[in-house]
Amino acid sequence: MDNLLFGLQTTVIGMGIVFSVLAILWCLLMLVVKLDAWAARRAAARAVADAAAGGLAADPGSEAVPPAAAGTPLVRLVGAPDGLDPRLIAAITIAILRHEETRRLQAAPAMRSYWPGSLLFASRWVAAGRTRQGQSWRRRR
Amino acid sequence: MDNLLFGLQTTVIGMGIVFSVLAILWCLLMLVVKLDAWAARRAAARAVADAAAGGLAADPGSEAVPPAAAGTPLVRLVGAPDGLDPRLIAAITIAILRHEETRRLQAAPAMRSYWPGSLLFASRWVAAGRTRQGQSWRRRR
Amino acid sequence: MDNLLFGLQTTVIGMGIVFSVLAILWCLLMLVVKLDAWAARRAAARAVADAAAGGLAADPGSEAVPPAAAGTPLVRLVGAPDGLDPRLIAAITIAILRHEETRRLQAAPAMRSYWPGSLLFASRWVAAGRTRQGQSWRRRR
Amino acid sequence: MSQQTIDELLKGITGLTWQSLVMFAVAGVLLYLAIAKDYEPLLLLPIAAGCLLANLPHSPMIEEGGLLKVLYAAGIENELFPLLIFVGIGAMTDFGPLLENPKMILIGAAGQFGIFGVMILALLIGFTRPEAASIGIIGAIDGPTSIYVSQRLAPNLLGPISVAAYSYMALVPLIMPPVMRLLTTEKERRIRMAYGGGTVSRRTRLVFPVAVTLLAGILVPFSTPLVGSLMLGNLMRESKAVERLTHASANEIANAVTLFLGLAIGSTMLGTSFLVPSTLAILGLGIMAFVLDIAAGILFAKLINAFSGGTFNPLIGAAGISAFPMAARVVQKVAQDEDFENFPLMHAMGANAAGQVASTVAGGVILALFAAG
Amino acid sequence: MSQQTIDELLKGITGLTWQSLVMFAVAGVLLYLAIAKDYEPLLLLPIAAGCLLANLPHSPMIEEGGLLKVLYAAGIENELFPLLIFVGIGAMTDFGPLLENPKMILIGAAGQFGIFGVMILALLIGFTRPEAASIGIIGAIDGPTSIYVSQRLAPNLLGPISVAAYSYMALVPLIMPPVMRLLTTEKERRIRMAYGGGTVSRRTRLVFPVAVTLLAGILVPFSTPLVGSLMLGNLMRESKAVERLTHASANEIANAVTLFLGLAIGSTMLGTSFLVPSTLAILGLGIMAFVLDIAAGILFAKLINAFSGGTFNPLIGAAGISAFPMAARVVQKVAQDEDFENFPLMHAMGANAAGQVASTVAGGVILALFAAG
Amino acid sequence: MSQQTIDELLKGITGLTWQSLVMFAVAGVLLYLAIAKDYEPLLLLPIAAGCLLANLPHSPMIEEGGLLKVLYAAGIENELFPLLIFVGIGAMTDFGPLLENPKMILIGAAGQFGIFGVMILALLIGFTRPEAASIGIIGAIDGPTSIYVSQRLAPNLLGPISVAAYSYMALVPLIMPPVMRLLTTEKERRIRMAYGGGTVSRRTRLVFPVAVTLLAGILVPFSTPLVGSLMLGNLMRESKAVERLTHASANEIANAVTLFLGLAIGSTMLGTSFLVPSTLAILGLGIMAFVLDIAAGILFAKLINAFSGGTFNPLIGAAGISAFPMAARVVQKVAQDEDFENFPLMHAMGANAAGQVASTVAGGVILALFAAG
Ligand code: NA
Ligand code: NA
Ligand code: NA
Repeated sequence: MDNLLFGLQTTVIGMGIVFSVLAILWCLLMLVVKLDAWAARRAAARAVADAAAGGLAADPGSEAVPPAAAGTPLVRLVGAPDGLDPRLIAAITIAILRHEETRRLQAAPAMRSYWPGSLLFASRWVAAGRTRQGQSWRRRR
Repeated sequence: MDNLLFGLQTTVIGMGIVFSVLAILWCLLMLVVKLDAWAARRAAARAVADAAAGGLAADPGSEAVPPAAAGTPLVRLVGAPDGLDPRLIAAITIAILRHEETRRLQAAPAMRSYWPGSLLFASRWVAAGRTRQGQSWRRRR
Repeated sequence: MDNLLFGLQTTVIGMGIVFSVLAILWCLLMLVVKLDAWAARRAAARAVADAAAGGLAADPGSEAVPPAAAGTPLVRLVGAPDGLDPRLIAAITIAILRHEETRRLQAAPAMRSYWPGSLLFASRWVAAGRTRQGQSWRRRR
Repeated sequence: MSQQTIDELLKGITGLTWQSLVMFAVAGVLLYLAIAKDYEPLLLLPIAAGCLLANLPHSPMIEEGGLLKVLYAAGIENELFPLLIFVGIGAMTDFGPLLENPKMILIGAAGQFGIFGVMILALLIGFTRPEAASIGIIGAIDGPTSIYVSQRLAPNLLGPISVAAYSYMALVPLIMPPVMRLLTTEKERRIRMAYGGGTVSRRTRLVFPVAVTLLAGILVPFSTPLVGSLMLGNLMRESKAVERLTHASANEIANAVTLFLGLAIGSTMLGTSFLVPSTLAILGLGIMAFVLDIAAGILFAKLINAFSGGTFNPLIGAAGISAFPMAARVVQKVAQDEDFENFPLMHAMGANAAGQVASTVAGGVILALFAAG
Repeated sequence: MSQQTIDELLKGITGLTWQSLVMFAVAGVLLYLAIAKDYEPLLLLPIAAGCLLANLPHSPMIEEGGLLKVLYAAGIENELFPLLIFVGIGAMTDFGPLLENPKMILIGAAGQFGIFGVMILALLIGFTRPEAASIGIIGAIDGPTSIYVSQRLAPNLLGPISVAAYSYMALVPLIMPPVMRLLTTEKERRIRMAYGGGTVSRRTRLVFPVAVTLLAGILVPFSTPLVGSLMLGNLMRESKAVERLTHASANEIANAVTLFLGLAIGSTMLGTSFLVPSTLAILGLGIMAFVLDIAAGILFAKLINAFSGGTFNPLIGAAGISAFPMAARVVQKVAQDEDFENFPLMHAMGANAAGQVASTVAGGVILALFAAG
Repeated sequence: MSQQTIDELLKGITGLTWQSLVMFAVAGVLLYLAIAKDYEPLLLLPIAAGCLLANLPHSPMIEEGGLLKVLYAAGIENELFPLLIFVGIGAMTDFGPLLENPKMILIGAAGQFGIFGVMILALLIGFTRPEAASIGIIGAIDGPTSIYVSQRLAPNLLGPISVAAYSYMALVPLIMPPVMRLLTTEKERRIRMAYGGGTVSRRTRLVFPVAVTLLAGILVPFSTPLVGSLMLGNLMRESKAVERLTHASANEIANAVTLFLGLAIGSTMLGTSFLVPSTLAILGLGIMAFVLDIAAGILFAKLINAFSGGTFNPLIGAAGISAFPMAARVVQKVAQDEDFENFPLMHAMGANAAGQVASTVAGGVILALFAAG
């Protein structure tokens, strides 16, 4: 009987705590999601304002560079050359972002994302250096 | 002298035990091999019987689905459509087995052969779900 | 004051030791580099001598097999067939060295560079053996 | 040759007991489930091997300095292994479906009821309080949590509890559907749920593991190791800045630890202590914990459905039990059996991820309640 | 429910102190640096996680038998982790540029001056001798050396010293250029250096690690573990006969150890002991050590330049500080800012590799001087 | 500067002894064999490195808490490392050739005679009984078995015994052929053996590791760790259900353990205890063990040949010595030298696998006989 009482009490308290913790977490997540939406809206608004202020030359009718989602760095075309096809600008933008990503993964270690001495890091620099030196060391046979 | 005696005695006992253990293992292995052969024969016999009983439509002259070796699940064509080319049936059978094997390796985790959350597991289901949702989350740039 | 003195003294001794150790290392490295150059020269000289003694048939004007750098085993054409094009000899030489390297990486384990039972080791031998046996064991389905 | 030497040579045969023979059979059954049936082979095979090696007569592997003893001391006694596995699970888990649907999180709480329900039953049968809590934790339906909690509260029951937890988890696809069909009407199972819009931002994905760790760690300190390990793995995963570590946690470390964990768990299944009535009771209570979890999850989902005007499929509730990610798949399958066009998988995945988090929190709560009592 | 149980349940909230809150913020900053800024994420992220988990109220992870405690005992107390990381670094380092240019080795010696300079400053501020030496070792600009030495001489300062070492190392691309520009003229920075001829023979590559180990081990026995581990890795690499071991050292082992090392280091950053004035002093002295190292390297290079008749670019000296291989890249970048066609990288790599070796020797010297004193 | 500090600084040079110099030379020879000659580099290189690091004057690496000491305590003292290597070997070994030809198993038994023969010789020379047994175990021609047994019976001889075992194993292609040619006639070497039919079923492959473990574990409990580890690896391999674990055992775990094992073994080769007459005796007895093994295997095979009417090639007997899988290749080579069309490899592989199993059983038998005596 004592055990049953203890068990029931424990169950109420235990399930209560579990529900409470997760409920607080729920509120917290809702808050973060709200913040996200707000940040995204603000970033979009600011982008439009900046574009207006900076005199974005790209045809305003084109959707080549739409307001990006939260967290996506916005590409701002400040004083872009007049004659360029917006689609071309879009393609170039994507190519540049792509290249940056690749560079980050391969060469990031200006901040040493990779281990010292890692080939991933050294390849391009060392390749250039070795070429200049005009000599490479030979693999063992 | 004492040491020599001890050494010889130990040698006799030691080599005796080694030989005994391996001899027993030999008998055991022979038994298993015998069992295997018997199981293979029985499976083959039963397959033939089943085929006869179930009215295997495939041309009996064709060897498309020969009695399999022990351990190989036998494909039984119960009530197969009359007009089908036995070679076609064989090809389909192989394709299905192949697919099952692939599915096992990729998706086995109905029984969680892979770790919870593993991409190997989730890919196909999640891909479908994401597609329906029409949204995917973006990689970091 | 006492601390400052201690610190200065420690600095002098410490930097002194660091410099000394690295200076000795420097001398040592210079010595090794010298030895290397000497060994390379000697190997080259001996190669030329051997070639003269052994009657190297390859056209002396051709540079197909130049004196190799230190550590590179020199290919000596002892009694090479007269009519062969030196460039052909060079090509064959490279092919053989290449093959040796491959063999080393794949099959080295005459000296067990690979783990016992490693597929890397067994593949070719076992493949041959299995083929002779005309039977292979089946993967699980 | 002295009598002593002869005794020494024969001690293997004379040391055989009926218990060892039965345990060989148990190991055989586990091997069969693992190899032939593909039921959680990554853990059941090492457990079976550990069980077999420990039950050999006078096995040197469980003596002081023996391999299994060493592994047990290195990773079970100090809970290193279950926590490292949690890091690996975190590194492999995508909490996206939960973050898109935060309300799913309460479903995960409901799916822990079996822990407490079975604890009461175990108390009534006569187990001590720590033992009852350890048996209840089978209802967390999460291997590492079960091992962590029972190692702390009742190490003597670690063997049967782990075996029950992993075996039943492997059987989830067989246990869930009947319970789900019994507690829901066909109409309920046919409810289609809309997908909201929100993509989850990178910021949210990074805040989530940190927030969960802080929250659970402050409110339930005992849950810090479980929640913290899981969320450490997830933080590494979502940071996308330490791919080397994420990969190592989810692969090299997880693989080695899984093998060692299984062997060490198996070595606790010694015939003399395993073949007792309480083991049978634990196996029975374990399956009850599963059923209670599923039922509580579904009933809670029905409640939500009532409040939301019939737009919430109660089957989703069953995914709140943890057993990530299998439970979500079973929900999808059962829903599809009624209506092939229905696709509640992503909602179920959200509830399932919530169940994973809730399980670790519940583990901490159990420890807090029983360390004090 | 007894008062005791209620206290137990609330102890997480009542256990929160201002120190824990501040440490959460510190962990947040480290996470930001690691994830958003990509500053040494492989170590800063685990350190931040360890810091956060250790500072949660009543964290079971730093109690006896807790995960962080276990990791600390398993690899920091006995210096296993830093040495294994050194094996991995050795397995990844190509000493070729140094071997082609042996005279660069003395530059590495000059780049260790900061160790001693800062030690004097720390003594003057009032740190004890072993503490001052440990703070000085931040000037080795080499993570594992700092951890190894400070764990031996002043384990109480291990947390702040490691954090300073790794944070500043991440900031090398920001710290170096101003110092370099201040101490060199534009003309000096424009000096182009010729590349000598010599390929490095396989024999030299094999003799190097063995010779360094013997030499340092005999002359400075205390440096044996640091130098020996680094050179063991390099010997395996250059032998080309044990690819499996080289690969394992540089990958599987290094990854697992990095994660565990970071967590264990982070767990030493307990609010009550970390949030003291000496931590601030250490952070300040640490950056001074960096600046002194760079300055000493450049001045020594200027000396060489004077003797060699203006053919030695003094920027190379800055690469002697260790921080391998980042420092060499920064040298290249600064040189290229003046003259885009200049390419001193390979010379800088040589000096950089020399700095790596010199750092470990200096670590041993510090231990020898302060173990006796 | 006090005299004490000066002594401290010079202790490396003053601590050099002739023994350390000789041990450096020994390490150099081992490195030469490993790197230039490719003789078992995976073990000889780490052993040589461990030897060098341990023999440096006042090496901190073998003091309490030093890296080599820690590795020794972590994996040699408790036999963790050799057993984990056995799991890896099991995961890589295909026992198919033996299962197709079960009668080969007795050849493996014959190939263990050298263990006992050399034990008698060692007893006569004056070694104690446990020492003699440990020296005899070199005749198991299996590294982990030698380490496991000698660590149990005579840890003081671990260094020379391991070095002898691995060095001679590397020399098997040089040691075997002369003995084989001496003991067989050309006619015998030309015998061609037919290949039977039987494919091996999956069931047999799964039953084999379990049966061997049960059998050896019950009949010779002392062999449980050795046989059990080997067969655990093989069971994982043949189950094809736990590829992750099989792969981890055969790669990540095996690589890390091999490195650590080699270093720890090398660290036992301290000049003062290694450079004694008994080491020379052990090296001499070790090669004798190899020769006796080979001879016994061949003579037993000749017996079989006599009974089978000249259809059994006696060379196959030489493969029963273990040294898996090298011995089988040498047999093939010697047979082919006589008759290029002869292909006894698969038979030899069967005998070789049997030798591997028999070696572990013999190791257990030796432990049983000498633990009691
Ligand atoms: Na659960
Ligand atoms: Na430095
Ligand atoms: Na043997």
